[in-house]
Amino acid sequence: MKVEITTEKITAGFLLRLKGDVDMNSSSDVRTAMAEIFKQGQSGMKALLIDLSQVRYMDSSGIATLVEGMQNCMKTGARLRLCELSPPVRDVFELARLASVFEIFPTITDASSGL
Amino acid sequence: MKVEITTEKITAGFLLRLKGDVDMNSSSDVRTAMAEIFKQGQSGMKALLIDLSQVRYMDSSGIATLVEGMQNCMKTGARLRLCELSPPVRDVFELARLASVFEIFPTITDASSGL
Amino acid sequence: MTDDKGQIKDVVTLIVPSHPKYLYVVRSAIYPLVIEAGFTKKDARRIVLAVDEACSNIIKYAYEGDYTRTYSLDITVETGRLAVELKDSGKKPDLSKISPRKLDEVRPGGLGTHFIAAVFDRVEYDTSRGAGTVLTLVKEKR
Amino acid sequence: MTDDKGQIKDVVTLIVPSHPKYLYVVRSAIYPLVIEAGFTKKDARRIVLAVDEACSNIIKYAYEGDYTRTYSLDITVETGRLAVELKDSGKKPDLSKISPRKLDEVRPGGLGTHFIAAVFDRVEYDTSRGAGTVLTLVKEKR
Ligand SMILES: Nc1ncnc2c1ncn2[C@@H]1O[C@H](COP(=O)(O)OP(=O)(O)O)[C@@H](O)[C@H]1O
Ligand SMILES: Nc1ncnc2c1ncn2[C@@H]1O[C@H](COP(=O)(O)OP(=O)(O)O)[C@@H](O)[C@H]1O
Repeated sequence: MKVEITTEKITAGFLLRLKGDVDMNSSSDVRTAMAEIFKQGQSGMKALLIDLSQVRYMDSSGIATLVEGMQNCMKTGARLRLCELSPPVRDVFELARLASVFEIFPTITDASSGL
Repeated sequence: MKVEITTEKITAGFLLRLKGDVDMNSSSDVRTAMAEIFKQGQSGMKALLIDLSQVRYMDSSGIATLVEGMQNCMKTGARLRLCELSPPVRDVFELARLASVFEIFPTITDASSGL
Repeated sequence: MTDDKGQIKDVVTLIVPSHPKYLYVVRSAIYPLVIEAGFTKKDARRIVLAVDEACSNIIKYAYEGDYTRTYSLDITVETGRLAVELKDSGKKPDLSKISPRKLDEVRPGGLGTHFIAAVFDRVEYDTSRGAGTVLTLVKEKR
Repeated sequence: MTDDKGQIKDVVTLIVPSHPKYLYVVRSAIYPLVIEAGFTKKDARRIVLAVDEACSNIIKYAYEGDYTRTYSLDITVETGRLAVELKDSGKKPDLSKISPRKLDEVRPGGLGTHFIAAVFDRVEYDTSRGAGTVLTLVKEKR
Protein backbone atom coordinates (compact mmCIF):
# COMPACT_ATOMS: atom_id res chain seq x y z
CA MET A 1 0.00 0.00 0.00
CA LYS A 2 1.73 3.06 -1.29
CA VAL A 3 0.61 6.62 -0.78
CA GLU A 4 -0.25 8.59 -3.94
CA ILE A 5 1.10 12.12 -3.85
CA THR A 6 0.25 14.98 -6.17
CA THR A 7 1.79 18.44 -5.95
CA GLU A 8 0.02 21.49 -7.37
CA LYS A 9 1.23 25.07 -7.66
CA ILE A 10 -1.41 27.46 -6.31
CA THR A 11 -1.50 31.25 -5.84
CA ALA A 12 -0.53 31.08 -2.16
CA GLY A 13 2.20 28.49 -2.68
CA PHE A 14 1.69 24.76 -3.00
CA LEU A 15 -1.05 22.19 -2.50
CA LEU A 16 -0.01 18.64 -1.62
CA ARG A 17 -2.67 15.94 -1.97
CA LEU A 18 -2.15 12.60 -0.21
CA LYS A 19 -4.11 9.46 -0.99
CA GLY A 20 -3.86 6.05 0.71
CA ASP A 21 -1.94 4.99 3.79
CA VAL A 22 0.76 7.16 5.35
CA ASP A 23 2.76 4.72 7.47
CA MET A 24 6.39 3.75 8.12
CA ASN A 25 6.51 2.35 4.58
CA SER A 26 5.29 5.45 2.78
CA SER A 27 5.94 8.52 4.94
CA SER A 28 9.42 8.91 3.46
CA ASP A 29 7.71 9.53 0.10
CA VAL A 30 5.75 12.37 1.70
CA ARG A 31 8.95 13.76 3.19
CA THR A 32 10.61 13.68 -0.25
CA ALA A 33 7.65 15.45 -1.86
CA MET A 34 7.76 18.19 0.79
CA ALA A 35 11.54 18.62 0.39
CA GLU A 36 10.96 19.12 -3.35
CA ILE A 37 8.36 21.79 -2.60
CA PHE A 38 10.65 23.65 -0.17
CA LYS A 39 13.38 23.61 -2.82
CA GLN A 40 11.03 24.98 -5.50
CA GLY A 41 9.20 27.33 -3.17
CA GLN A 42 12.25 29.04 -1.67
CA SER A 43 11.35 32.28 0.07
CA GLY A 44 8.40 33.24 -2.15
CA MET A 45 6.05 30.59 -0.74
CA LYS A 46 3.30 31.89 1.54
CA ALA A 47 1.74 28.55 2.42
CA LEU A 48 1.85 24.82 1.98
CA LEU A 49 -1.65 23.29 1.98
CA ILE A 50 -2.02 19.57 2.55
CA ASP A 51 -5.24 17.85 1.50
CA LEU A 52 -5.80 14.87 3.83
CA SER A 53 -9.31 13.92 2.68
CA GLN A 54 -8.16 10.74 0.92
CA VAL A 55 -5.88 9.44 3.66
CA ARG A 56 -7.22 6.10 4.88
CA TYR A 57 -4.60 5.58 7.53
CA MET A 58 -1.90 7.62 9.27
CA ASP A 59 0.49 6.54 11.99
CA SER A 60 3.11 8.31 14.12
CA SER A 61 5.58 8.41 11.23
CA GLY A 62 2.99 10.35 9.21
CA ILE A 63 2.47 12.77 12.07
CA ALA A 64 6.22 13.14 12.52
CA THR A 65 6.48 14.01 8.84
CA LEU A 66 3.79 16.70 9.18
CA VAL A 67 5.51 18.15 12.27
CA GLU A 68 8.78 18.31 10.34
CA GLY A 69 6.95 20.00 7.48
CA MET A 70 5.59 22.59 9.87
CA GLN A 71 9.04 23.24 11.31
CA ASN A 72 10.46 23.69 7.80
CA CYS A 73 7.63 26.08 6.92
CA MET A 74 8.33 28.13 10.05
CA LYS A 75 11.98 28.53 9.05
CA THR A 76 11.00 30.10 5.72
CA GLY A 77 8.12 32.12 7.14
CA ALA A 78 5.50 30.05 5.31
CA ARG A 79 2.33 28.55 6.84
CA LEU A 80 1.49 24.86 6.92
CA ARG A 81 -2.26 24.35 6.61
CA LEU A 82 -3.97 20.97 6.80
CA CYS A 83 -7.33 20.57 5.02
CA GLU A 84 -10.23 18.14 5.06
CA LEU A 85 -8.93 15.65 7.60
CA SER A 86 -10.43 12.21 6.93
CA PRO A 87 -11.92 10.39 9.96
CA PRO A 88 -8.85 8.16 10.51
CA VAL A 89 -6.56 11.23 10.39
CA ARG A 90 -8.82 13.10 12.80
CA ASP A 91 -8.57 10.06 15.04
CA VAL A 92 -4.75 10.00 15.28
CA PHE A 93 -4.67 13.74 15.78
CA GLU A 94 -7.07 13.38 18.67
CA LEU A 95 -5.03 10.56 20.16
CA ALA A 96 -1.82 12.58 19.72
CA ARG A 97 -3.55 15.69 21.14
CA LEU A 98 -1.98 17.61 18.30
CA ALA A 99 -5.11 19.20 16.86
CA SER A 100 -4.24 22.55 18.45
CA VAL A 101 -0.68 22.51 17.16
CA PHE A 102 -1.63 22.57 13.47
CA GLU A 103 -3.73 25.02 11.49
CA ILE A 104 -6.64 22.85 10.36
CA PHE A 105 -9.30 23.85 7.82
CA PRO A 106 -12.48 22.11 6.72
CA THR A 107 -11.91 22.85 3.02
CA ILE A 108 -9.09 23.84 0.67
CA THR A 109 -10.99 27.05 -0.15
CA ASP A 110 -11.05 28.01 3.53
CA ALA A 111 -7.35 27.23 3.86
CA SER A 112 -6.51 29.34 0.80
CA SER A 113 -8.09 32.52 2.13
CA GLY A 114 -6.51 35.12 4.39
CA LEU A 115 -2.95 34.46 3.35
CA MET B 1 -18.10 -10.21 8.38
CA LYS B 2 -21.78 -10.93 8.31
CA VAL B 3 -24.09 -10.35 5.40
CA GLU B 4 -26.92 -7.87 5.97
CA ILE B 5 -30.21 -9.07 4.54
CA THR B 6 -33.40 -7.10 4.05
CA THR B 7 -36.62 -8.52 2.65
CA GLU B 8 -39.21 -6.30 1.01
CA LYS B 9 -42.68 -7.17 -0.27
CA ILE B 10 -43.17 -5.80 -3.80
CA THR B 11 -46.02 -6.05 -6.31
CA ALA B 12 -44.45 -8.94 -8.21
CA GLY B 13 -43.45 -10.86 -5.09
CA PHE B 14 -40.35 -10.21 -2.98
CA LEU B 15 -37.15 -8.21 -3.14
CA LEU B 16 -34.15 -9.52 -1.21
CA ARG B 17 -31.25 -7.11 -0.69
CA LEU B 18 -27.84 -8.49 0.29
CA LYS B 19 -25.01 -6.39 1.68
CA GLY B 20 -21.49 -7.53 2.61
CA ASP B 21 -19.77 -10.86 2.05
CA VAL B 22 -21.67 -14.00 1.07
CA ASP B 23 -19.30 -16.82 2.00
CA MET B 24 -19.35 -20.15 3.83
CA ASN B 25 -19.92 -18.22 7.07
CA SER B 26 -22.93 -16.23 5.91
CA SER B 27 -24.62 -18.04 3.02
CA SER B 28 -26.77 -20.05 5.44
CA ASP B 29 -28.32 -16.73 6.52
CA VAL B 30 -29.26 -16.05 2.90
CA ARG B 31 -30.71 -19.56 2.62
CA THR B 32 -32.82 -18.95 5.76
CA ALA B 33 -34.10 -15.62 4.42
CA MET B 34 -35.11 -17.27 1.14
CA ALA B 35 -36.87 -20.13 2.95
CA GLU B 36 -38.86 -17.54 4.89
CA ILE B 37 -39.88 -15.87 1.62
CA PHE B 38 -40.98 -19.15 0.03
CA LYS B 39 -43.07 -19.88 3.12
CA GLN B 40 -44.73 -16.45 3.01
CA GLY B 41 -44.96 -16.29 -0.77
CA GLN B 42 -46.66 -19.67 -1.29
CA SER B 43 -48.20 -19.99 -4.72
CA GLY B 44 -49.07 -16.30 -5.21
CA MET B 45 -45.49 -15.15 -5.75
CA LYS B 46 -44.58 -14.20 -9.33
CA ALA B 47 -40.93 -13.41 -8.74
CA LEU B 48 -38.10 -13.18 -6.25
CA LEU B 49 -35.74 -10.30 -7.05
CA ILE B 50 -32.30 -10.27 -5.48
CA ASP B 51 -30.35 -7.02 -5.32
CA LEU B 52 -26.63 -7.85 -5.44
CA SER B 53 -25.28 -4.30 -5.79
CA GLN B 54 -23.86 -4.19 -2.25
CA VAL B 55 -22.23 -7.62 -2.27
CA ARG B 56 -18.47 -7.16 -1.80
CA TYR B 57 -17.63 -10.83 -2.04
CA MET B 58 -19.33 -14.06 -3.07
CA ASP B 59 -17.90 -17.58 -3.15
CA SER B 60 -19.19 -20.96 -4.34
CA SER B 61 -21.44 -21.33 -1.28
CA GLY B 62 -23.16 -18.08 -2.27
CA ILE B 63 -23.62 -19.32 -5.83
CA ALA B 64 -24.90 -22.66 -4.55
CA THR B 65 -27.46 -20.78 -2.48
CA LEU B 66 -28.64 -18.80 -5.52
CA VAL B 67 -28.90 -21.99 -7.59
CA GLU B 68 -31.00 -23.57 -4.83
CA GLY B 69 -33.17 -20.46 -4.75
CA MET B 70 -33.72 -20.73 -8.48
CA GLN B 71 -34.67 -24.39 -8.18
CA ASN B 72 -37.16 -23.55 -5.42
CA CYS B 73 -38.63 -20.77 -7.55
CA MET B 74 -39.06 -23.15 -10.48
CA LYS B 75 -41.03 -25.58 -8.30
CA THR B 76 -43.58 -22.90 -7.43
CA GLY B 77 -43.65 -21.37 -10.92
CA ALA B 78 -41.98 -18.15 -9.76
CA ARG B 79 -39.00 -16.41 -11.41
CA LEU B 80 -35.68 -15.71 -9.75
CA ARG B 81 -34.22 -12.46 -11.03
CA LEU B 82 -30.80 -11.12 -10.05
CA CYS B 83 -30.25 -7.36 -10.22
CA GLU B 84 -27.31 -4.96 -10.24
CA LEU B 85 -24.47 -7.45 -9.90
CA SER B 86 -21.49 -5.80 -8.20
CA PRO B 87 -18.09 -6.28 -9.90
CA PRO B 88 -16.98 -9.09 -7.52
CA VAL B 89 -20.28 -10.93 -8.11
CA ARG B 90 -19.96 -10.49 -11.87
CA ASP B 91 -16.47 -11.94 -11.50
CA VAL B 92 -17.53 -15.21 -9.80
CA PHE B 93 -20.39 -15.61 -12.25
CA GLU B 94 -17.95 -15.29 -15.12
CA LEU B 95 -15.57 -17.78 -13.52
CA ALA B 96 -18.46 -20.19 -12.86
CA ARG B 97 -19.78 -19.62 -16.41
CA LEU B 98 -23.21 -19.31 -14.87
CA ALA B 99 -24.20 -15.94 -16.31
CA SER B 100 -26.48 -17.59 -18.88
CA VAL B 101 -28.20 -19.77 -16.29
CA PHE B 102 -29.69 -16.89 -14.30
CA GLU B 103 -31.97 -14.06 -15.38
CA ILE B 104 -29.80 -11.01 -14.77
CA PHE B 105 -30.97 -7.39 -14.91
CA PRO B 106 -29.06 -4.12 -14.70
CA THR B 107 -31.60 -2.48 -12.37
CA ILE B 108 -34.43 -3.47 -10.04
CA THR B 109 -36.85 -1.50 -12.22
CA ASP B 110 -35.86 -3.56 -15.26
CA ALA B 111 -36.24 -6.77 -13.27
CA SER B 112 -39.70 -5.74 -12.04
CA SER B 113 -41.19 -5.26 -15.50
CA GLY B 114 -42.74 -7.87 -17.77
CA LEU B 115 -43.84 -10.19 -15.00
CA MET C 1 14.58 -11.74 1.67
CA THR C 2 16.05 -12.02 -1.81
CA ASP C 3 16.57 -15.12 -3.89
CA ASP C 4 19.64 -15.88 -6.02
CA LYS C 5 18.43 -13.53 -8.75
CA GLY C 6 18.29 -10.70 -6.22
CA GLN C 7 14.47 -10.56 -6.33
CA ILE C 8 12.20 -10.36 -3.34
CA LYS C 9 10.88 -13.60 -1.98
CA ASP C 10 9.00 -13.07 1.23
CA VAL C 11 6.90 -15.54 3.18
CA VAL C 12 3.94 -14.55 5.34
CA THR C 13 2.44 -17.26 7.54
CA LEU C 14 -1.10 -17.26 8.85
CA ILE C 15 -2.49 -19.80 11.32
CA VAL C 16 -6.26 -19.62 11.77
CA PRO C 17 -9.02 -21.48 13.61
CA SER C 18 -11.21 -23.64 11.39
CA HIS C 19 -14.35 -21.56 12.05
CA PRO C 20 -15.72 -20.09 8.81
CA LYS C 21 -15.86 -16.62 10.38
CA TYR C 22 -12.07 -16.43 10.01
CA LEU C 23 -12.27 -16.86 6.23
CA TYR C 24 -12.80 -13.11 6.13
CA VAL C 25 -9.53 -12.59 7.99
CA VAL C 26 -7.71 -14.85 5.52
CA ARG C 27 -9.17 -12.90 2.60
CA SER C 28 -8.24 -9.56 4.19
CA ALA C 29 -4.65 -10.67 4.74
CA ILE C 30 -4.15 -12.29 1.34
CA TYR C 31 -5.51 -9.52 -0.86
CA PRO C 32 -2.70 -6.99 -0.17
CA LEU C 33 -0.10 -9.74 -0.63
CA VAL C 34 -1.45 -10.57 -4.07
CA ILE C 35 -1.37 -6.88 -4.99
CA GLU C 36 2.20 -6.70 -3.63
CA ALA C 37 3.15 -9.59 -5.94
CA GLY C 38 2.06 -7.38 -8.85
CA PHE C 39 -1.29 -8.86 -9.87
CA THR C 40 -4.17 -6.70 -11.08
CA LYS C 41 -7.19 -6.09 -8.86
CA LYS C 42 -9.31 -8.46 -10.92
CA ASP C 43 -6.68 -11.22 -10.73
CA ALA C 44 -6.31 -10.51 -7.02
CA ARG C 45 -10.06 -10.95 -6.45
CA ARG C 46 -9.95 -14.33 -8.20
CA ILE C 47 -6.88 -15.51 -6.34
CA VAL C 48 -8.49 -14.53 -3.04
CA LEU C 49 -11.63 -16.45 -4.07
CA ALA C 50 -9.67 -19.59 -4.93
CA VAL C 51 -7.71 -19.52 -1.66
CA ASP C 52 -10.97 -18.99 0.24
CA GLU C 53 -12.47 -22.04 -1.48
CA ALA C 54 -9.43 -24.13 -0.52
CA CYS C 55 -9.84 -23.02 3.13
CA SER C 56 -13.60 -23.76 3.04
CA ASN C 57 -12.82 -27.26 1.77
CA ILE C 58 -10.40 -27.87 4.64
CA ILE C 59 -13.15 -26.91 7.09
CA LYS C 60 -15.84 -28.96 5.31
CA TYR C 61 -13.91 -32.07 4.29
CA ALA C 62 -10.59 -32.38 6.11
CA TYR C 63 -12.14 -31.31 9.44
CA GLU C 64 -15.68 -32.48 8.60
CA GLY C 65 -17.19 -29.31 10.01
CA ASP C 66 -15.20 -29.30 13.26
CA TYR C 67 -14.70 -25.58 13.90
CA THR C 68 -12.22 -26.04 16.78
CA ARG C 69 -9.17 -27.06 14.74
CA THR C 70 -6.56 -24.88 13.02
CA TYR C 71 -4.92 -24.78 9.61
CA SER C 72 -2.09 -22.69 8.22
CA LEU C 73 -1.23 -20.77 5.08
CA ASP C 74 2.33 -20.00 3.98
CA ILE C 75 2.09 -17.28 1.38
CA THR C 76 5.21 -16.67 -0.70
CA VAL C 77 5.29 -13.34 -2.47
CA GLU C 78 7.61 -12.76 -5.41
CA THR C 79 7.41 -10.23 -8.20
CA GLY C 80 4.88 -11.70 -10.62
CA ARG C 81 4.38 -14.93 -8.69
CA LEU C 82 2.33 -16.02 -5.71
CA ALA C 83 2.51 -19.40 -3.98
CA VAL C 84 0.22 -20.53 -1.16
CA GLU C 85 0.81 -23.65 0.89
CA LEU C 86 -2.20 -24.73 2.94
CA LYS C 87 -1.58 -27.24 5.71
CA ASP C 88 -4.23 -29.08 7.69
CA SER C 89 -4.08 -31.99 10.12
CA GLY C 90 -7.41 -33.52 9.14
CA LYS C 91 -8.78 -36.30 6.98
CA LYS C 92 -6.81 -36.82 3.80
CA PRO C 93 -8.83 -36.30 0.61
CA ASP C 94 -9.81 -38.98 -1.85
CA LEU C 95 -7.86 -37.45 -4.72
CA SER C 96 -10.07 -39.11 -7.34
CA LYS C 97 -13.01 -37.01 -6.03
CA ILE C 98 -11.26 -33.66 -6.24
CA SER C 99 -11.30 -33.34 -10.01
CA PRO C 100 -13.25 -30.18 -10.82
CA ARG C 101 -16.75 -30.87 -12.10
CA LYS C 102 -17.96 -30.18 -15.59
CA LEU C 103 -19.74 -26.88 -15.74
CA ASP C 104 -22.57 -27.89 -18.05
CA GLU C 105 -24.53 -29.39 -15.18
CA VAL C 106 -26.48 -26.81 -13.19
CA ARG C 107 -26.36 -27.91 -9.59
CA PRO C 108 -25.04 -26.45 -6.40
CA GLY C 109 -21.67 -27.94 -5.44
CA GLY C 110 -18.41 -28.89 -7.13
CA LEU C 111 -17.65 -25.24 -7.88
CA GLY C 112 -14.92 -24.77 -5.27
CA THR C 113 -12.41 -27.11 -6.89
CA HIS C 114 -13.37 -25.70 -10.30
CA PHE C 115 -12.46 -22.17 -9.12
CA ILE C 116 -9.18 -23.38 -7.65
CA ALA C 117 -8.24 -25.16 -10.88
CA ALA C 118 -9.37 -22.24 -13.06
CA VAL C 119 -7.42 -19.62 -11.12
CA PHE C 120 -4.14 -21.32 -10.21
CA ASP C 121 -1.49 -22.68 -12.58
CA ARG C 122 -0.40 -25.38 -10.19
CA VAL C 123 -2.69 -27.25 -7.76
CA GLU C 124 -1.05 -30.08 -5.86
CA TYR C 125 -2.41 -32.10 -2.94
CA ASP C 126 0.36 -33.83 -0.96
CA THR C 127 -1.01 -36.46 1.42
CA SER C 128 2.31 -38.17 2.03
CA ARG C 129 3.61 -36.04 4.90
CA GLY C 130 2.28 -37.62 8.12
CA ALA C 131 -1.10 -36.34 9.34
CA GLY C 132 -3.21 -34.17 7.09
CA THR C 133 -2.62 -32.61 3.71
CA VAL C 134 -0.44 -29.95 2.16
CA LEU C 135 -2.10 -28.18 -0.74
CA THR C 136 0.25 -26.11 -2.90
CA LEU C 137 -1.24 -23.40 -5.12
CA VAL C 138 0.92 -21.39 -7.51
CA LYS C 139 -0.02 -18.52 -9.79
CA GLU C 140 2.31 -16.77 -12.21
CA LYS C 141 1.55 -13.40 -13.70
CA ARG C 142 1.21 -13.42 -17.44
CA MET D 1 -12.38 -22.92 20.81
CA THR D 2 -14.28 -22.17 24.00
CA ASP D 3 -12.86 -21.42 27.42
CA ASP D 4 -14.20 -22.76 30.72
CA LYS D 5 -17.02 -20.21 30.69
CA GLY D 6 -18.11 -21.53 27.30
CA GLN D 7 -17.06 -18.35 25.51
CA ILE D 8 -15.08 -18.19 22.31
CA LYS D 9 -11.35 -17.82 22.64
CA ASP D 10 -9.65 -18.11 19.30
CA VAL D 11 -6.03 -17.47 18.41
CA VAL D 12 -4.88 -16.28 15.01
CA THR D 13 -1.13 -16.27 14.36
CA LEU D 14 0.61 -14.12 11.81
CA ILE D 15 4.32 -14.35 10.95
CA VAL D 16 5.58 -11.52 8.75
CA PRO D 17 8.84 -10.28 7.26
CA SER D 18 10.25 -7.17 8.94
CA HIS D 19 9.86 -5.03 5.82
CA PRO D 20 7.54 -2.06 6.48
CA LYS D 21 5.50 -2.90 3.38
CA TYR D 22 3.96 -5.80 5.32
CA LEU D 23 2.59 -3.46 8.00
CA TYR D 24 -0.37 -3.01 5.68
CA VAL D 25 -0.95 -6.78 5.69
CA VAL D 26 -0.86 -6.83 9.49
CA ARG D 27 -3.38 -3.97 9.64
CA SER D 28 -5.64 -5.70 7.10
CA ALA D 29 -5.63 -8.95 9.08
CA ILE D 30 -6.07 -7.40 12.52
CA TYR D 31 -8.97 -5.06 11.78
CA PRO D 32 -11.62 -7.79 11.20
CA LEU D 33 -10.40 -9.62 14.30
CA VAL D 34 -10.92 -6.54 16.44
CA ILE D 35 -14.41 -6.14 14.98
CA GLU D 36 -15.04 -9.85 15.67
CA ALA D 37 -14.08 -9.25 19.31
CA GLY D 38 -16.92 -6.73 19.48
CA PHE D 39 -15.14 -3.38 19.42
CA THR D 40 -16.57 -0.35 17.62
CA LYS D 41 -15.04 0.85 14.35
CA LYS D 42 -13.42 3.80 16.08
CA ASP D 43 -11.90 1.57 18.78
CA ALA D 44 -10.83 -0.87 16.07
CA ARG D 45 -9.02 1.89 14.15
CA ARG D 46 -7.12 2.86 17.31
CA ILE D 47 -6.23 -0.72 18.21
CA VAL D 48 -4.95 -1.28 14.67
CA LEU D 49 -2.87 1.89 14.97
CA ALA D 50 -1.32 0.83 18.27
CA VAL D 51 -0.45 -2.66 16.97
CA ASP D 52 1.05 -1.07 13.85
CA GLU D 53 3.22 1.18 16.04
CA ALA D 54 4.42 -1.83 18.03
CA CYS D 55 5.37 -3.59 14.77
CA SER D 56 7.13 -0.45 13.46
CA ASN D 57 9.15 -0.32 16.67
CA ILE D 58 10.24 -3.93 16.25
CA ILE D 59 11.51 -3.09 12.76
CA LYS D 60 13.19 0.15 13.85
CA TYR D 61 14.63 -0.79 17.22
CA ALA D 62 14.70 -4.56 17.75
CA TYR D 63 15.91 -5.22 14.19
CA GLU D 64 17.59 -1.81 13.73
CA GLY D 65 16.13 -1.41 10.27
CA ASP D 66 17.05 -4.89 9.04
CA TYR D 67 14.14 -5.73 6.72
CA THR D 68 15.10 -9.40 6.23
CA ARG D 69 13.99 -10.72 9.62
CA THR D 70 10.56 -11.91 10.76
CA TYR D 71 8.35 -11.30 13.77
CA SER D 72 5.08 -12.85 14.83
CA LEU D 73 1.73 -11.79 16.27
CA ASP D 74 -0.55 -14.10 18.25
CA ILE D 75 -3.94 -12.45 18.32
CA THR D 76 -6.41 -13.83 20.85
CA VAL D 77 -10.02 -12.94 20.15
CA GLU D 78 -12.63 -13.18 22.88
CA THR D 79 -15.97 -11.46 23.22
CA GLY D 80 -15.11 -7.97 24.48
CA ARG D 81 -11.39 -8.63 24.79
CA LEU D 82 -8.42 -8.62 22.46
CA ALA D 83 -4.88 -9.72 23.31
CA VAL D 84 -1.91 -9.42 20.99
CA GLU D 85 1.47 -11.03 21.69
CA LEU D 86 4.28 -9.72 19.50
CA LYS D 87 7.46 -11.78 19.38
CA ASP D 88 10.74 -10.71 17.84
CA SER D 89 14.23 -12.19 17.94
CA GLY D 90 16.08 -8.87 17.88
CA LYS D 91 17.77 -6.48 20.28
CA LYS D 92 16.04 -6.27 23.63
CA PRO D 93 14.75 -2.81 24.50
CA ASP D 94 16.08 -0.55 27.22
CA LEU D 95 12.85 -0.55 29.20
CA SER D 96 13.65 2.79 30.85
CA LYS D 97 13.48 4.42 27.39
CA ILE D 98 10.07 3.05 26.45
CA SER D 99 8.03 5.22 28.77
CA PRO D 100 5.69 7.25 26.58
CA ARG D 101 6.73 10.86 26.17
CA LYS D 102 4.88 13.82 27.53
CA LEU D 103 2.70 15.33 24.89
CA ASP D 104 3.32 18.99 25.70
CA GLU D 105 6.53 18.97 23.71
CA VAL D 106 6.01 19.42 19.97
CA ARG D 107 8.60 17.29 18.23
CA PRO D 108 8.47 14.37 15.88
CA GLY D 109 9.08 11.08 17.69
CA GLY D 110 8.02 9.39 20.90
CA LEU D 111 4.44 9.14 19.69
CA GLY D 112 4.42 5.40 18.97
CA THR D 113 4.77 4.30 22.57
CA HIS D 114 2.29 7.01 23.59
CA PHE D 115 -0.33 5.55 21.21
CA ILE D 116 0.33 2.03 22.48
CA ALA D 117 -0.06 3.13 26.11
CA ALA D 118 -3.13 5.27 25.36
CA VAL D 119 -4.97 2.52 23.49
CA PHE D 120 -4.17 -0.67 25.42
CA ASP D 121 -5.03 -1.46 29.03
CA ARG D 122 -2.02 -3.68 29.50
CA VAL D 123 1.40 -3.17 27.86
CA GLU D 124 4.11 -5.56 28.98
CA TYR D 125 7.58 -6.09 27.53
CA ASP D 126 9.05 -9.46 28.52
CA THR D 127 12.77 -9.68 27.78
CA SER D 128 13.43 -12.73 29.93
CA ARG D 129 12.64 -15.46 27.41
CA GLY D 130 15.88 -16.18 25.53
CA ALA D 131 16.49 -14.13 22.39
CA GLY D 132 14.31 -11.15 21.64
CA THR D 133 11.24 -9.71 23.27
CA VAL D 134 7.61 -10.65 23.83
CA LEU D 135 5.31 -7.65 23.98
CA THR D 136 1.85 -8.38 25.35
CA LEU D 137 -0.96 -5.92 24.59
CA VAL D 138 -4.43 -6.37 26.06
CA LYS D 139 -7.58 -4.32 25.51
CA GLU D 140 -10.90 -4.90 27.23
CA LYS D 141 -14.13 -3.47 25.91
CA ARG D 142 -15.79 -1.03 28.23
N1 LIG E 1 -9.47 -30.42 1.35
C1 LIG E 1 -10.26 -31.47 0.98
N2 LIG E 1 -10.22 -32.62 1.70
C2 LIG E 1 -10.99 -33.65 1.36
N3 LIG E 1 -11.84 -33.67 0.30
C3 LIG E 1 -11.93 -32.57 -0.45
C4 LIG E 1 -11.15 -31.42 -0.16
N4 LIG E 1 -11.44 -30.49 -1.08
C5 LIG E 1 -12.37 -31.02 -1.90
N5 LIG E 1 -12.68 -32.28 -1.54
C6 LIG E 1 -13.61 -33.21 -2.27
O1 LIG E 1 -13.89 -32.65 -3.56
C7 LIG E 1 -15.29 -32.47 -3.78
C8 LIG E 1 -15.58 -31.20 -4.58
O2 LIG E 1 -15.31 -30.05 -3.80
P1 LIG E 1 -15.81 -28.62 -4.24
O3 LIG E 1 -15.49 -28.44 -5.68
O4 LIG E 1 -15.25 -27.61 -3.32
O5 LIG E 1 -17.39 -28.62 -4.17
P2 LIG E 1 -18.41 -28.88 -3.00
O6 LIG E 1 -17.72 -28.54 -1.74
O7 LIG E 1 -19.53 -27.95 -3.30
O8 LIG E 1 -18.75 -30.31 -3.13
C9 LIG E 1 -15.90 -32.45 -2.39
O9 LIG E 1 -17.21 -32.91 -2.40
C10 LIG E 1 -14.94 -33.35 -1.59
O10 LIG E 1 -15.33 -34.72 -1.73
N1 LIG F 1 10.48 -2.76 20.37
C1 LIG F 1 11.42 -1.90 20.83
N2 LIG F 1 12.67 -2.32 21.02
C2 LIG F 1 13.61 -1.48 21.47
N3 LIG F 1 13.39 -0.18 21.79
C3 LIG F 1 12.15 0.31 21.62
C4 LIG F 1 11.10 -0.53 21.13
N4 LIG F 1 9.99 0.22 21.07
C5 LIG F 1 10.33 1.46 21.48
N5 LIG F 1 11.64 1.53 21.84
C6 LIG F 1 12.34 2.73 22.39
O1 LIG F 1 11.35 3.67 22.80
C7 LIG F 1 11.57 4.96 22.19
C8 LIG F 1 10.22 5.63 21.87
O2 LIG F 1 9.57 4.95 20.79
P1 LIG F 1 8.35 5.61 20.04
O3 LIG F 1 7.43 6.17 21.04
O4 LIG F 1 7.79 4.61 19.12
O5 LIG F 1 8.90 6.87 19.26
P2 LIG F 1 9.99 7.03 18.13
O6 LIG F 1 10.07 5.74 17.43
O7 LIG F 1 9.44 8.12 17.28
O8 LIG F 1 11.23 7.40 18.88
C9 LIG F 1 12.39 4.66 20.96
O9 LIG F 1 13.20 5.75 20.60
C10 LIG F 1 13.22 3.44 21.39
O10 LIG F 1 14.38 3.85 22.08
